[in-house]
Amino acid sequence: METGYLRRPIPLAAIVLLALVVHGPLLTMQLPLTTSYDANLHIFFASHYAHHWFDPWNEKWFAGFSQTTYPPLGHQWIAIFSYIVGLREAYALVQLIAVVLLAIGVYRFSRLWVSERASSYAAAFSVFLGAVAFLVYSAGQLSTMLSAPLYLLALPYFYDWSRSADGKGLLKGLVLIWAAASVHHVTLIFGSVLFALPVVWLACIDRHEGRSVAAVLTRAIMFAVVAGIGVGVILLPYWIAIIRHPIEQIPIPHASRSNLLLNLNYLTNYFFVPYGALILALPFVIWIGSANRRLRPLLFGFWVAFLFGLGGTTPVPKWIFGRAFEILTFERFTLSAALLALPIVGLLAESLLDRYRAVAAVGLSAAAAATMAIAMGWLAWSPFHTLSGLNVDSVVEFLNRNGHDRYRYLTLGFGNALPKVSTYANANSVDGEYNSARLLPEMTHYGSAQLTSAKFFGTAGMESVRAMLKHANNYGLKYVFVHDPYYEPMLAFAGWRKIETYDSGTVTVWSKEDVPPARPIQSDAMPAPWEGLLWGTLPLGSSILAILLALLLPDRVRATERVVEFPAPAGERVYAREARG
Amino acid sequence: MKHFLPFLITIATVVLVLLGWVQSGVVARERMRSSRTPDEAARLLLSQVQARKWDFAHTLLANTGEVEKAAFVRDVAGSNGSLLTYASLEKFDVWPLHNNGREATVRVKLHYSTAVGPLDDVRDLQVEHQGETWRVRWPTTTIAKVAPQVIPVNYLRWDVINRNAEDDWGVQNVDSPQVRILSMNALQRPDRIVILGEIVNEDTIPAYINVGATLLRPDGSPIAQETSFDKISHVLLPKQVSPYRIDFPGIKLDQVKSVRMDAKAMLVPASADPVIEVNRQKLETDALGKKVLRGDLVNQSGQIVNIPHVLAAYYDANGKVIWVSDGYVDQELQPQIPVAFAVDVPDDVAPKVHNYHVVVNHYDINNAS
Amino acid sequence: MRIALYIFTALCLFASLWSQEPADASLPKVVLAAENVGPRQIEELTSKSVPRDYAYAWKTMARALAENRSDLLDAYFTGFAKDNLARRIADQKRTGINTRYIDHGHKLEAIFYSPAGDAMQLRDRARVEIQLLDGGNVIHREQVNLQYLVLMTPGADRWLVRDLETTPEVHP
Amino acid sequence: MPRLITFLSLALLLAIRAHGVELRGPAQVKAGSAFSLSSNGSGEATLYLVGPASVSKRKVQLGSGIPVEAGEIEHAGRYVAIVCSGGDCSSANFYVFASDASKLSLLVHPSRVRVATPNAISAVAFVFDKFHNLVLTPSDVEFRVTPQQGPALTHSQPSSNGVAWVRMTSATKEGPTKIGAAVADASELRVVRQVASDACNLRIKSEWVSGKLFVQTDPVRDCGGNNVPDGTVVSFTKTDEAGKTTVDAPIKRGIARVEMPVSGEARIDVASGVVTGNELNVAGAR
Repeated sequence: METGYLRRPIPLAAIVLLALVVHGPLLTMQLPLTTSYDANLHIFFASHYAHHWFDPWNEKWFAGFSQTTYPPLGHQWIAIFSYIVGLREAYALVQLIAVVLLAIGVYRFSRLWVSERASSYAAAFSVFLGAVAFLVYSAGQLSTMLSAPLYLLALPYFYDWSRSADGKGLLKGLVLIWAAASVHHVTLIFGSVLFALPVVWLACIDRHEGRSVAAVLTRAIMFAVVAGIGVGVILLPYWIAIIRHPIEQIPIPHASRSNLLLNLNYLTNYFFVPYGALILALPFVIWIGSANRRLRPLLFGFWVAFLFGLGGTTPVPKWIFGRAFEILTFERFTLSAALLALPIVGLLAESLLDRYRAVAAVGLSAAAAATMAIAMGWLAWSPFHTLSGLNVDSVVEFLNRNGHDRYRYLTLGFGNALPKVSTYANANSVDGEYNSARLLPEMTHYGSAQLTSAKFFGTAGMESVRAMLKHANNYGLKYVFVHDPYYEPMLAFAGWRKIETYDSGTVTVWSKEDVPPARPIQSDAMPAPWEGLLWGTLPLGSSILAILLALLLPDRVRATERVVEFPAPAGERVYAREARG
Repeated sequence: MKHFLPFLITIATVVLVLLGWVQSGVVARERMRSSRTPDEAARLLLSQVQARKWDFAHTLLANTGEVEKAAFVRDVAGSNGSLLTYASLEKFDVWPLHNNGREATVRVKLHYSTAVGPLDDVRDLQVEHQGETWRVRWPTTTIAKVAPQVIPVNYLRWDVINRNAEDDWGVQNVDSPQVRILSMNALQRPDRIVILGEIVNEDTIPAYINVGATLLRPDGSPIAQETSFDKISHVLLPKQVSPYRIDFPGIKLDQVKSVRMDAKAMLVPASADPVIEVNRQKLETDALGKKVLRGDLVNQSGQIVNIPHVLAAYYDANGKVIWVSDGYVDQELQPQIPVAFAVDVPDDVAPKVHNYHVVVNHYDINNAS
Repeated sequence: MRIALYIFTALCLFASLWSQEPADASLPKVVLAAENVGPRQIEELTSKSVPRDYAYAWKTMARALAENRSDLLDAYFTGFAKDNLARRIADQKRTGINTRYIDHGHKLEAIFYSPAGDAMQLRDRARVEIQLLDGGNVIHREQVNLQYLVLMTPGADRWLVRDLETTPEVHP
Repeated sequence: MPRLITFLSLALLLAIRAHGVELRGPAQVKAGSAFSLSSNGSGEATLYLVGPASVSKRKVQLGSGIPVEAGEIEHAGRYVAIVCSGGDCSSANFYVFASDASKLSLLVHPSRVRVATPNAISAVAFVFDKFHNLVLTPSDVEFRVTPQQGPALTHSQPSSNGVAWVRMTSATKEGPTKIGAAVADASELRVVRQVASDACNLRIKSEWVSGKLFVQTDPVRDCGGNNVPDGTVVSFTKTDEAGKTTVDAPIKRGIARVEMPVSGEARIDVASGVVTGNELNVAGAR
């Protein structure tokens, strides 16, 4: 029995408290809403659910698009909380829940591989992880951040079921998987390879004596099949949407797909910042991970995720994903790689603490804090600035007065402030900040993303804007808001006229006189009412069921633990075996 | 295994990174830096222009001493709010024309992405062999300057006061201007149908105009609807005539029974200035062997015109409009200083052209509304 | 398992109910006679758009009065007609009354089309069933033939009802 | 099933009503005039008065006259009055017609018109009462045209279904003209601007000033001698050995003037819209 606090595991409650203390104030300040790329997008989606829970057809973007193209659970929870605290605060609350759940998830996942003490260190490090700070405060990827912990929480149940046919594990694992898929399906798809395969491998290694590998694999496959069917049903409207309209648009460039070594800013953004001090631990992760048979599956998972996270730096993602390489963004894989490395890093921390005590504690704490500090500092130092903090009040006010909402509008140079306009304006736009739902030919025929940021996509972007403006009368596109004078010549030559100016000329409003009021654009992407019903009930139901199961069917308390000291005296080290008793 | 695996993973990672490095074209780029051929010298210079590294690009010139850096930058990146200031060099093609070992000529085609759409510029560059490398000799151009003077302008301007929304229904509004489509001609081009013609403002006040066309099937249902977009001068002064062109990509004329034209006219504030003279208009053949209508634009007012846009209507011997082409001029129009322009004429149309009419549209930064 | 089956059946039932179009979704039938209109002759496009927009106006009015939603009026009403209906809806809200129209069709006759084409006066002979409800209870129900004098003016992309007055039946 | 229940309930209600309260009122009432409805029976009942722009609900005593305030019937149209007492309802209909004409909406088109164009101006007057009800009884509307110079002309026209209209020919001289309409105490006034027609006899001449060739038009007028407005574009086209030169110059102070470089023999012609003028032949620079 260890006595010194440096030789004891950190209690889970303390880790939760740590997550709340570190991220609580930052999220209370609603930092992601002004610093991140996607936070306003998630609020926009949530706002639609808050007003039209059972109708996923959202007319505010792309002259109408279906929100069934994006799993709804995170947005629906924001919508629910928004009735109590308002949309922006609800977003911060759900994001905070995600960060806390992530720490718990890392702890539970690490317990599969390493001791309780090492797991607690891994969980504590997850609070300060650069990738987490990057995804929460810079990328604003709420869905990845919320689904990853749910998935991590499901994996130990998957392990239990596969290894020892634990029925309760099967039930809880499945429900958590369904909830995770309801938040973000992409995380689940890649997670099944990067996280689940190592766990199956581990279950085979840890199988009870006399049990065959085939039995373990059969149970794992059974789990996967049932989980797949469940995901298929819960997200049925999504599959219908994706089958009806597969993503066939011309690929849109993204920096995470480039060779990071050719651009220091990209390298910093997608490597140094997300990994932070973890980079120093990488040699040890490989060394320790290779040294033990039980950790090898984890190491392989980490390595593959690490290579994916490097984007176009290596040819591996292109080989594996083929054409999908041009659609995916790769920053999310750095989170996966970091999460897969954390159990081994926890183990490393455990040995350092044993050997160097307070010095190691100070060093590790400083490294963790520095990692997060650099990630937060990068928000200010980075050359990639978002426009999410742009004041759009005057734009919203214009659109909501004098019947201006009878027409559609377009913003140019608003970047990711567009969702902020769309959330609070009654009028509809032909643009949108969500690439997968773009079906208008004026957008899909060109290799550019949002019209509002068209100039960054060069000729493709400007041609896309041109095509849209050419069809302005068809879409009832009368008003264009400009936050970058670059776009003004095209508008002037196309017949738009400047009618109002806001914020000392930083935002101008342009109008074309002969545009008729907008009419609904017919689309075969409109979901049937029954799809709206499913969408409004099953994903939320899966999360409520997960909460109920967590409350009504508590896990058994771990009985014993056998941990071998690091470094082990001789032979192959065993770090934790049958850790869950 | 436990010693072998870390090395395997490390080596595999390094190999994969190196593979990625090679695939990214880094090696090819490094080779280009040596400028061992005229082609490589031109590519190196243009790659620096593309990256907007003006200082380095200027040092690469063979005649650095003769060409001021400011003049070089103005030449490749524009000035005074001209179209080039709204442009970025997206890509370029280089091909050799002539090489005698000491001097060479290369032709470069610059593909710009601009605020009004793509813009291509073809230039012939002289390249010299200096020591081990080749360097581009940049043409020295003297910038014409206008003598200080006062240009009197009788400022003609129309302002509009519309009725208030609160006014009683009967309170009269000012009527929309009267405009008339003078001619309309539907042509089948290889990849599209083109509707073109001219429109006149018959009124005594300026008109904002837009021309739209709807192609109809034999049963009267619409096939497609398009507008003239920027292939028209949207603001027409009284009695002014503008060509228009409406393109319908991907549609064949035999699918069309009739065309419904729609000319919309609105009353807008406008100014009669600037007056732009179009001089020395001639149909010629350019360096690439294409037919072009060339000329000079002269801004007769005292204010800079930032982006001029040339619209030309071509008539056959019967006075019928047989083609309308347009082009943006990448230089600004300083007062009184001629600036050359050239707009394409399709090879099959050029022999039938008997006459032409050029209209100049413009964008001014300080007067965009 | 049985519970799941019940839930599924309930969901299907709910979904099928949800997917049904509301009964009043179709447009009322409107026939326009424009033989005696003057001084301006009615254009072909106008002769199609006027009855179409008048039908939409009635559909909109019926919905606005049934649901007490004055925001719906903007689409097809303007001027006095919109003001009057908005006032009536405000009164309906205040008193808890709703009006339900069951529209059996309209015979429109254009009687005046201004020389500049900016106003058209029409006579409408309508057959409607009107139900007045107080807090959901029908307090009055009648099936009537009504005659309206309608003034319509062109908007940005449609004809708008500017004045709508019921007049005693006149037999010309 | 719900329809059947409603039908049966309604039938029952009607059956009850046959023996219940009865409500009587006038067939027609003038807008804004108070009157009374009469009822039989006794006790307290609820009166609903539903009109085109108002709905009221109040408690009334049966058996005596039920007063209807002037403010309750300001809008013309059909009103339904319903009294309900203990689930027993009775109704009466009446029409409210417009009161005396006291307002006009006057539509005059166009706001600009070419001189001497027959039947080019139209004036349409809509006659309303003080409550904005269209006055359907015929009223005499007096149209008045006041030219810039000369006496005013008047013409009286009776309204039909609340509408009166006239057509007019524009004058031969340019300038604004006032068009008014009056009924009872109400009157409205509009202004129509009569403008010159197309240029007539468009002529140009040239002069050399300090070695530069200037080409200018004579004062540009229409065939009636009216000045074509400033701002009207005149297109000058010069053809010489250097090619073709075109300038679109607006008329300023009655004439259009441009400077043109000339090399060798040159031909200069002029046009304004679809009207062409004379041609000039000039020799090269002096």
